[in-house]
Amino acid sequence: MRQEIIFAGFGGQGIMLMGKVLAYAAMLENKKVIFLPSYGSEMRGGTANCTVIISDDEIESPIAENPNLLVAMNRPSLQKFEMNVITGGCILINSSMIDQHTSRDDVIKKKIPANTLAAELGNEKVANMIALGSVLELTGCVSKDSIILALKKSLAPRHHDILPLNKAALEIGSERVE
Amino acid sequence: MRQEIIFAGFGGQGIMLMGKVLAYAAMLENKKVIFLPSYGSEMRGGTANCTVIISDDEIESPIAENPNLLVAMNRPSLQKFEMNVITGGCILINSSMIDQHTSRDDVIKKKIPANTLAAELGNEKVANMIALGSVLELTGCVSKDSIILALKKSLAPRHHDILPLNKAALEIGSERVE
Amino acid sequence: MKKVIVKPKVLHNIPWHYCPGCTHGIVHRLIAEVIDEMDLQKDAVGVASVGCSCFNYDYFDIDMSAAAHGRAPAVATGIKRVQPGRLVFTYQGDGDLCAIGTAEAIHAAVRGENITIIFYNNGIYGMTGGQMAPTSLPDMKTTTSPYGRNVQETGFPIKMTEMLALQEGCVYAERTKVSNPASINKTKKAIRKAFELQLSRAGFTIVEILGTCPTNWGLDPLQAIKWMEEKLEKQYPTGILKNSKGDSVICDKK
Amino acid sequence: MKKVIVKPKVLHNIPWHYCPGCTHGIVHRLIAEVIDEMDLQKDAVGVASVGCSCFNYDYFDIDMSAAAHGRAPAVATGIKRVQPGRLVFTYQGDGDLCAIGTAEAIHAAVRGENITIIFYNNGIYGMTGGQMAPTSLPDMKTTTSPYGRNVQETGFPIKMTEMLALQEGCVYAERTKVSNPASINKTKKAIRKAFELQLSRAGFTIVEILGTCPTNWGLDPLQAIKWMEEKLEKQYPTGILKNSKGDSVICDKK
Amino acid sequence: MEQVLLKGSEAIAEGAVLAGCRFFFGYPITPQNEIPEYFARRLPQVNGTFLQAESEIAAINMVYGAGGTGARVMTSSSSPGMSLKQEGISYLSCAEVPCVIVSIMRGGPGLGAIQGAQPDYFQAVKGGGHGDYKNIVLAPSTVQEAADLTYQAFDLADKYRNPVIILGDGILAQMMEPIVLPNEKQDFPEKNWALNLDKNRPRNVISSSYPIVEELEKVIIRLNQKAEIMKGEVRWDTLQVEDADYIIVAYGTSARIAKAVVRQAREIGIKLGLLRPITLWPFPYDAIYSLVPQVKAFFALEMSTGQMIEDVKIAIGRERPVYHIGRYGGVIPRVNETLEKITAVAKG
Amino acid sequence: MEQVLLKGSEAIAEGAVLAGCRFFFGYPITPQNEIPEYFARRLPQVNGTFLQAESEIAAINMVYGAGGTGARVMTSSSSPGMSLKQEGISYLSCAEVPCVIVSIMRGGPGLGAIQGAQPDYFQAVKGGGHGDYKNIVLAPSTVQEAADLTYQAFDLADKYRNPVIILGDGILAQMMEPIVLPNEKQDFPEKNWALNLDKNRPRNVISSSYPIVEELEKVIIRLNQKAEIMKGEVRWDTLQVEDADYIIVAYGTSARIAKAVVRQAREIGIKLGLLRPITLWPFPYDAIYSLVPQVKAFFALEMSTGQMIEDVKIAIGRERPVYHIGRYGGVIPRVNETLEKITAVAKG
Amino acid sequence: MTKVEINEELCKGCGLCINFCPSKVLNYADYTNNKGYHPAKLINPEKCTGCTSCYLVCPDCCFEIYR
Amino acid sequence: MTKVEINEELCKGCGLCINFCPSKVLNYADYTNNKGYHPAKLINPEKCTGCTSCYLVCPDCCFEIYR
Ligand SMILES: Cc1ncc(C[n+]2csc(CCOP(=O)(O)OP(=O)(O)O)c2C)c(N)n1
Ligand SMILES: Cc1ncc(C[n+]2csc(CCOP(=O)(O)OP(=O)(O)O)c2C)c(N)n1
Ligand code: SF4
Ligand code: SF4
Ligand code: SF4
Ligand code: SF4
Ligand code: SF4
Ligand code: SF4
Ligand SMILES: [Mg+2]
Ligand SMILES: [Mg+2]
Repeated sequence: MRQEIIFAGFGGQGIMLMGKVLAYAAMLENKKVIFLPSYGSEMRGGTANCTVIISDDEIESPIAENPNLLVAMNRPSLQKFEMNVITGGCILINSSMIDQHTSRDDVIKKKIPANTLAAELGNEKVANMIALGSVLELTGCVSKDSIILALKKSLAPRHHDILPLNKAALEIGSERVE
Repeated sequence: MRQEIIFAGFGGQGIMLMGKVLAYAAMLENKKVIFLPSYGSEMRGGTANCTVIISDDEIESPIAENPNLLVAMNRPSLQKFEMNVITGGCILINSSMIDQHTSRDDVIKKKIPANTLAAELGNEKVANMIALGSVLELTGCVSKDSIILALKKSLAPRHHDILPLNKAALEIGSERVE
Repeated sequence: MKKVIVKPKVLHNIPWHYCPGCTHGIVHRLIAEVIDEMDLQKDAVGVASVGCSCFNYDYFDIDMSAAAHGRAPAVATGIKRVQPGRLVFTYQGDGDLCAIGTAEAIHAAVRGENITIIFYNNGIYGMTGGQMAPTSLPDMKTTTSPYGRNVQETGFPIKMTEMLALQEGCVYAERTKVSNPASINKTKKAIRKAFELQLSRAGFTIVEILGTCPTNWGLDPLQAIKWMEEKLEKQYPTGILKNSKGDSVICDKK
Repeated sequence: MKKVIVKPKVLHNIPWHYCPGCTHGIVHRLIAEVIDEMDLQKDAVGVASVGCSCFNYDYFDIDMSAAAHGRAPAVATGIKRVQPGRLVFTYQGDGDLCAIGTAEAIHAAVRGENITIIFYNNGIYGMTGGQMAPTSLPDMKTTTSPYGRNVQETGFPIKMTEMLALQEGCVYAERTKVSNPASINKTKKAIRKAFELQLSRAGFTIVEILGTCPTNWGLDPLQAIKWMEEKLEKQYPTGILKNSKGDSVICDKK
Repeated sequence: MEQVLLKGSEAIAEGAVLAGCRFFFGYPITPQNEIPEYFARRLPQVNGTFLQAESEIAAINMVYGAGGTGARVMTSSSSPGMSLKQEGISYLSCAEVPCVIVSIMRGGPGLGAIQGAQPDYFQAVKGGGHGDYKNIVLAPSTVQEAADLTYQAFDLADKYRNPVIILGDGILAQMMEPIVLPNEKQDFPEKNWALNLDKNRPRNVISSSYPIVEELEKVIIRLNQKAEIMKGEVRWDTLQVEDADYIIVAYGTSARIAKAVVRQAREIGIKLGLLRPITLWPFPYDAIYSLVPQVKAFFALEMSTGQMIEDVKIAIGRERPVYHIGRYGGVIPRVNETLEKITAVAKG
Repeated sequence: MEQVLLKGSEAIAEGAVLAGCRFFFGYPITPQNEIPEYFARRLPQVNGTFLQAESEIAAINMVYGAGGTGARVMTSSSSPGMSLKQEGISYLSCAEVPCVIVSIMRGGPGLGAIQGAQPDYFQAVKGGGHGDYKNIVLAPSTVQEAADLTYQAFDLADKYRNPVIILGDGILAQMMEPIVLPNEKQDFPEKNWALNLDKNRPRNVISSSYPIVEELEKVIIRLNQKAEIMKGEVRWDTLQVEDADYIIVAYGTSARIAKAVVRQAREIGIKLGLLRPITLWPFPYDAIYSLVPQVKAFFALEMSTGQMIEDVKIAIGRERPVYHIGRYGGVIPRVNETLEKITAVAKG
Repeated sequence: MTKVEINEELCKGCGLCINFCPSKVLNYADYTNNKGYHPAKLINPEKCTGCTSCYLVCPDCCFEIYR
Repeated sequence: MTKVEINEELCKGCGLCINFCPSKVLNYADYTNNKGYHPAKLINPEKCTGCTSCYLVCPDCCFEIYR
C-alpha cells in the first residue's frame, strides 16, 4: 500500500500540521513515511503546501510523483495542484472555501465543508483536523487513534485539553465527507 | 650566450634598480631578458634581491637555476646566496660592506668597494651603479652605453642631470673591480 | 473627474508578493511617487537587496540591479561611478544592511558615495522566517532567540544609522516610520530630500524607515503597526540624525 | 644590581621582522608587560591578524591563533565563547580592522563581546607596500593614491573607534599614541585598563594606538614619529572616547 | 530504540548535539534555517552556545576560533553562504582545525532559487577555496543518515584534525522521516595541540601562515599525506550491481530517485544497478572502476549540469560511455523521465 | 613596434586599459599589488576610475554594478582574496555581466605564502562559487601573453556576456620581460541589455534571482548551451609533440619550465613534447586525447599537488598513465629535478 | 465630490485602510477575492472626504482617488 | 647607580633611543652589526640617570636596565 497525499491551502490554515500529524501517526503505526513541506518565498503571500507519502515498503524518491489524493483547502490550491493527481485518484475539496469543483473527470471528487463544520464545533481552527478526518476515511492510511496519539505526543501536556476537540473534528470529518 | 645574475643586498641599496636597468639595457640590445624581483614580507627587515637572465635564445624558466654571477652588496646576502652560484661562476662582493669573502673555492672571486668608491664620487647612492659597472666588466652582457640609454629612458627628463654621475660610476665600477 | 491619486507610473501593475499588511509596499510606493514627481524614471537605477524585498526589481519600472545579500551599496557604487549623473538608490532590510552588509554600507558613507540607501528596518529577518537581526529588540523572541534576545549574549540593538551619520561623507540621515498617513507623508519628504541631495552631489544619504513584519512578529497588521510605534520606535527614535547640508545634527541620543 | 627593566617574560627572545624604527615593536612590548604584570601568561590568548604584525604569533609566548585578514574579532569571539575566563585580545592594523574587517569589529562591539582589540593605526597598509587605508589622511600620497588621497573620490578618514564606541556593548575605547616615553606609558595604562575590564566581563574594549610606518611613509624613524604627532594625531585626537564603566564619554568630536 | 520524526535539518543538529557539539555559529539562509533554529533552542539546554553571527564569514571564523580551542563546533549554510565561507574553509584545513561544516545546496548560481539542488559538488569536493586542501565530504541521502553521518563527522574531524563537510540539499534538509537517534557520546579525544588552557604544556599556535616557502611546502606535503590516509575512509553503497548491465552513480537525494529508477528498470527488464557514493571525497573511484568489466554504460544522475560526472569519468576512463542525467535549479528529476533516458540508451 | 619592459602585472593592467577598460575595483594583496597600483596611476590619465574597495567582496560587487552598466571593468586579487570573491563571481556569471577577473595565485591554503604557485586551478576552472556556471579561464605564460590575453579577454567577455578569468601566478605577475603592446581598441559592442541610460529602450534588469525553479532551470540550460558555444574558444600551444613519446601538460609558469625540460630531454634522447593549455576552461581535452595513440605516458607539471591533472585524466581516460610532477607552496619546480622524474619513467 | 476605487483583486484584507479612514467609509467585504481574502469595500461612500488616508496606508496600492 | 645594556644584534639603528635619552648617553656605533646596522651605543654611560626612556621607546627590545 502506498499513499501520496498533497495538502494545500494558505498559511494559517494549519496545512503543515495536517501533514506532520499524519506522518507522525504513520510512524507510530510503523509504516514508512515521508513528509515534505514547501518552503521559503513560496510562503510569502500566503500559500502553503506539503506532501506526505506513506508506504509499507521503502520510500525511495521523496517527491510525490503520483499523488492519489489532493486536499485543497482554498481556491488557488485547487487550481495549482488539480492536474497533478493521478487518474483514478481523488480530490478532496474544502467546500467552505471553494465554490466550484475540479474540471477533471478522471478522478474521484469529494467535498467537506471543513470551515463550516469547524465553526459549528466552535473553533474554526480545527478545519484542518476535519479535513484530515476525511482523509482517513477516504484512504484508511492510518487510524484515528494513531492521529490522536500523534497529536498527544507532539503537543506539550498543557495543551492536551484540546485533544477531545480534535478527536471530534476527525470524526466529523470522516463522517461528513461526501 | 646566457647570463644568470643575482643581485642581493638590503633595501635602500638600489638592488632592484640594478636589475631593472640591466634588463632594460638588454632589451635595448634586442636580447631576450627576464627580471625577477623578490617581493613581499621578505622585504621587511630590509633584505632585497632580484635575478636577471639575459640570453640570445628564448628564456624558458624564469628562475635563475644556475646563476653564473652573484652580486653581494652586504654580508647576509653573501651568506644567503653564495651556495647557489654554479661551479666556475663568479661572486662579486661589495667589499665596503663585507669584510670576508666566500668560502667557495670553485668560483671566481671578485671585489669592488662600491660604497667607498661611491662616497669618493660624492654620492653613496651610486654604489649600485658602481657594482653594475663591475658586472658589465665581468660579463660583457650589455654595453655601458645601453645602460646609460636605459637609465635615460627610465628617468623623467628632469632627472637627467644625474646621468653623468651614473656614467662615471659605471666606469669606475668596471675599472676598479678586482 | 480628475484622477487625484493613482498608482505611481514607475510601478508595474502587478500584485506584490508581500504578506497582508506588510509595510514594504508603502515604502515602495513612496519611492515610486518621488521618482515620478522628480521625473526621474529614465534616470533612476534601483539596487534590490536580499530580503523580502528582493523581488522588487519586478515592481519598479526603472533600470534595476539585484545585488547579493548585503552588497547593494557596493553594487550601487559600481553603477554610480560609471554613471554619476543618475539617481542610484539601494533598498535594504535590516538584516541585509546591518548584519552581512555592515561594511559595504559604512564604506559607502565613508567615501561619501553619492547614493541613497533606503533602509527598511523591521527588526527581524523577514524573508528567511523570522530570525533575530542585529536590530531586534532586547528580549524579543525570534526563531533564533527563542528565549528572547539575551543582551548579555547577543548585545544591544545596533546603532547603524548613527554610525553612518558619524562619517563625514554622510550628509543626510533621517529615521522615519510608516505607521499612519502623517508619518507616511514625512517619510516621502525624507526620501525626496535624500534624492535631491544625491542629485546635487552632496554625498551619501540614508533614510531609515521603521516598518512592520506582521508575519514574523506574529501579529496582525494593525497590532504590528502599534508594536512598531510602541516598541520599535522607542528603541529607534525617529527624526533627523544628520543634515550637514542643512542644520540640525542629532547624533548619539543616549 | 637588580634587573630593573628587561624584556617581558612573555616575549620570545627572537629578533622581530619589523622595519627599523617601526613602533609595532613598542606596542608588542607593552602588551607583553601588561600580561606579565597581571600574571596572565597561561590565561591569555592572542589573535594575530593580517598585516605587518601577522607573524607576531611567533613573538608572544602565549597561546595564539592567527586569523584571516579582518576576521580576528570573529576568531576571538569563537575562542572567548568556549573559554570565557581567558583574556582574549586581537592585534589589528588599520587596514585589517577598518577596511576588510569593519563588520567583524563592529559586531563584536554590538554583542558586547568580552574581548579587547588592540588597534594599531598607522594610516596605511604597511605589509602590502603602502596602499591607501580608510584611515589615510586627506591628500596623503600612497601607492594607490599616487596623486594624494582625493576626499571627493575616496572620502574622509573613517571614524572607526568612534563607531565602535557608539555601540552599547562597547564599555571602553581609548585612543593613544606611542611617540615618546610619556605617551608610551599612557598606552600601557590603557591596555591594562581594557584587559581589566575584559576580565571583569564588562564588555567590549578597544585601544587604538597611533603608530608609525616609516617605510611606507617614506620617512626616517624620527621624522615618522614627528609626522605621527603632527599629522596623524591631528586627524585622530588621542583621549578616552568611551568609558561607560568609568565616567567621561567623548563621542563625536565634531 | 524509539523512533522520532525529524526534519533532515533537525536530524543533523541533533546528531551533532549527541556527538558532543556544544558550539554553533551560523547565519540564516534558506533552506537550512531549521539547523540554526534547532541549535538556538537546544544548545542552551545542554550548556552549549548558539551564536548567530553577522555573516557567514564571521561564522566560519568563529568556528576557527572555537575549533582551535578543541571544542566540538559546527556551522551550516547554503550555496551563496557557502561561497562566502571558502576563504575560512581554506584556513581551517591548513591550520588543521577540526570542525563540521554543513552545506545544504539550493538552486544556483547567483541568488538562484531556494529549492533543493546539487550544483555545489565541485565547491565542496574539489575545494572552492584557494590552495591545495582536502576535506572529507559526506553525502547523506536519508534523514537517518543525516543524523548518523553528522554524528560520525565529529569523530572523523577529530581523528584527522580536519574539517568535515556534510553535503546535502534542500529536500534532505526539509523532509521529515522517522529515525532512530544515536546515543549521546561520552568519550572525547585529548587535544594537546589546542588552545585549551592546559597549564602544563607549552603554548600552542593555530595558524595557516608559512612565510618561508620551503616550510609551507613541507606542510602541504604533510597535509597531502594525511589526505592519502583519509582516503581510507571512502564509503559507498550499492543496489543490485551484481548482475547490472548499466549503473547509475548518484548521491544524496538523487540517489533516492535512482533507487526507484533501478526498481522500475528491473521491472521492465533492464538490469540497472546503483552505486551511491557516501563519501564524495574520498570518491569511490576503485569501486566504480571495478564495475567496468561487466557494465555497458554508466549514468551520472545529478541535480546539476554535470559535476560528479567528472569523477565518474576519472574512475572509469574512456572505457565505457558515461551519460549525464539531471534537472537543474531546484527541479527534481522524476523517476519516469530518468528511466526513459536510461531506456533510450539501453534499448539503443 | 616598440618594445617596453613591463612586469606581468603591469602588462595585464596596460592590456586592459588598451582594451578600453576604464573601471577598476580592487583590494591590495601580494603578489598582485602592482595591478591596482598601475591602475591608480593610469586610469585618471584616461578619464577612468580606480577605486580601492574596502574588501575583495566589495570590489567584486562594484564590478557587478559597473559591469551591469555595460562598462569595461576589471578586478584582480590573489588566493585568499579570490576565495572571498566566489559568491560574487557566481552572481556575475548567472546575471551574465561581462567583466575580467585576474587571479594571481600564491602558495596556499590559508594565509600560506606569497610566492607564486598554482593551487587555485580548481577554484578558477571548476568554479569555487556555488551553482553551475562556467567562466573562460585564460592562462598566460609570458608577460607578452599577459598583455595580449587580458586585451582579448574583454572582447570575449562582451561576446559571451560572461566573466573571463585571467589565471596567473606570482612569478608571472612579478617578472619583467620586454613586450610589444597591442593597439588601443576603438570599437566596442553595443549593449542593449545594460543599465546604460538609453532613453529609447524599455528598462533593463540585472539579476540572478529566479524564484520559480522552472525559470531558473531554463536559465541554467541556456547558460549551459552558451558554455557549449564558448567551448569553441579552446586554445592551446604545443612544442615538439609531433614525434613525442612523452608529453608534459603544463600551463602558465609551469609551462615555461616544461619548455626547458623538453629541450633538455631531447638533448639526452628522450622524445618529450609539451602541450600547453592556454584556455584552462574550455580545456583542450580533444587535443590531448588526439596524442594518445603515439604517446607512452603523460606528465602533468603543476605547482600544486594535482588539480589540472584531473582534466588530463578525463582527456585521456585510463589508456595511458599520467604522472603528477609538482612543487608546492611557492617553491618553483626546477628543470633538472623535473627532467629526472621524467627520465625515471622514460627509462623505466 | 470624491470617488474612491478599490482594486479588490490586489487587496489582501489587511485592514489598514479601514482602520485609518477617519470617516469610517470602509469595511471588509463579506465575500473573498480570488486569493481568498476579504477585500476592503466602501460601505459609506458618501461620507468620503477624499482625504487620501486610505491610499496612503494601503501597502498594496489598491486605491485610486478621483475628484 | 644604573647600568644599561644594549643588545646590539637586535638593534636596527633606528635612533629612537638616542633621540629620547634626556641625558645624551647614547649614540650610533661606528661599526655595523651582523645585519648591517650601526647599533646604538652608550657613549656617556656615566651620565645615565636610569630614566628608562631608552627602554620605553626602543621598538626592538634591545635594552636591559639594572640598578
Ligand atoms: C549570502 C547570503 N546569506 C544569507 C542569505 C539568506 N537571506 C535571505 S534574506 C535574509 C535576511 C533578510 O532580512 P532583512 O534584510 O531584514 O529583510 P526583510 O526580509 O526583513 O525585509 C537572509 C539572511 C542569502 N540570500 N545570501
Ligand atoms: C583576504 C585578504 N586580502 C588581502 C590580503 C593582503 N593583505 C595583507 S596585509 C594587508 C593590509 C595590512 O595593513 P594594516 O592592517 O594596516 O597593517 P600594517 O601592515 O599597516 O600594520 C593586506 C591588504 C590578505 N592577506 N588577505
Ligand atoms: S515576512 Fe514580514 S517583511 Fe516579509 S513580506 Fe511578510 S510581513 Fe513583510
Ligand atoms: S612596513 Fe611599515 S608597519 Fe610594516 S614593519 Fe615596516 S615600518 Fe612597520
Ligand atoms: S479618502 Fe479618506 S475618507 Fe475617503 S475612504 Fe479614503 S480614508 Fe476614507
Ligand atoms: S489597506 Fe489595501 S490591502 Fe489592506 S485592506 Fe485596505 S485595500 Fe486591502
Ligand atoms: S636610562 Fe635614560 S638616561 Fe639612561 S640611557 Fe636610557 S634614556 Fe638615557
Ligand atoms: S631604539 Fe632600539 S633599535 Fe633603535 S637604535 Fe636604539 S637600541 Fe637600536
Ligand atoms: Mg528585516
Ligand atoms: Mg596599517
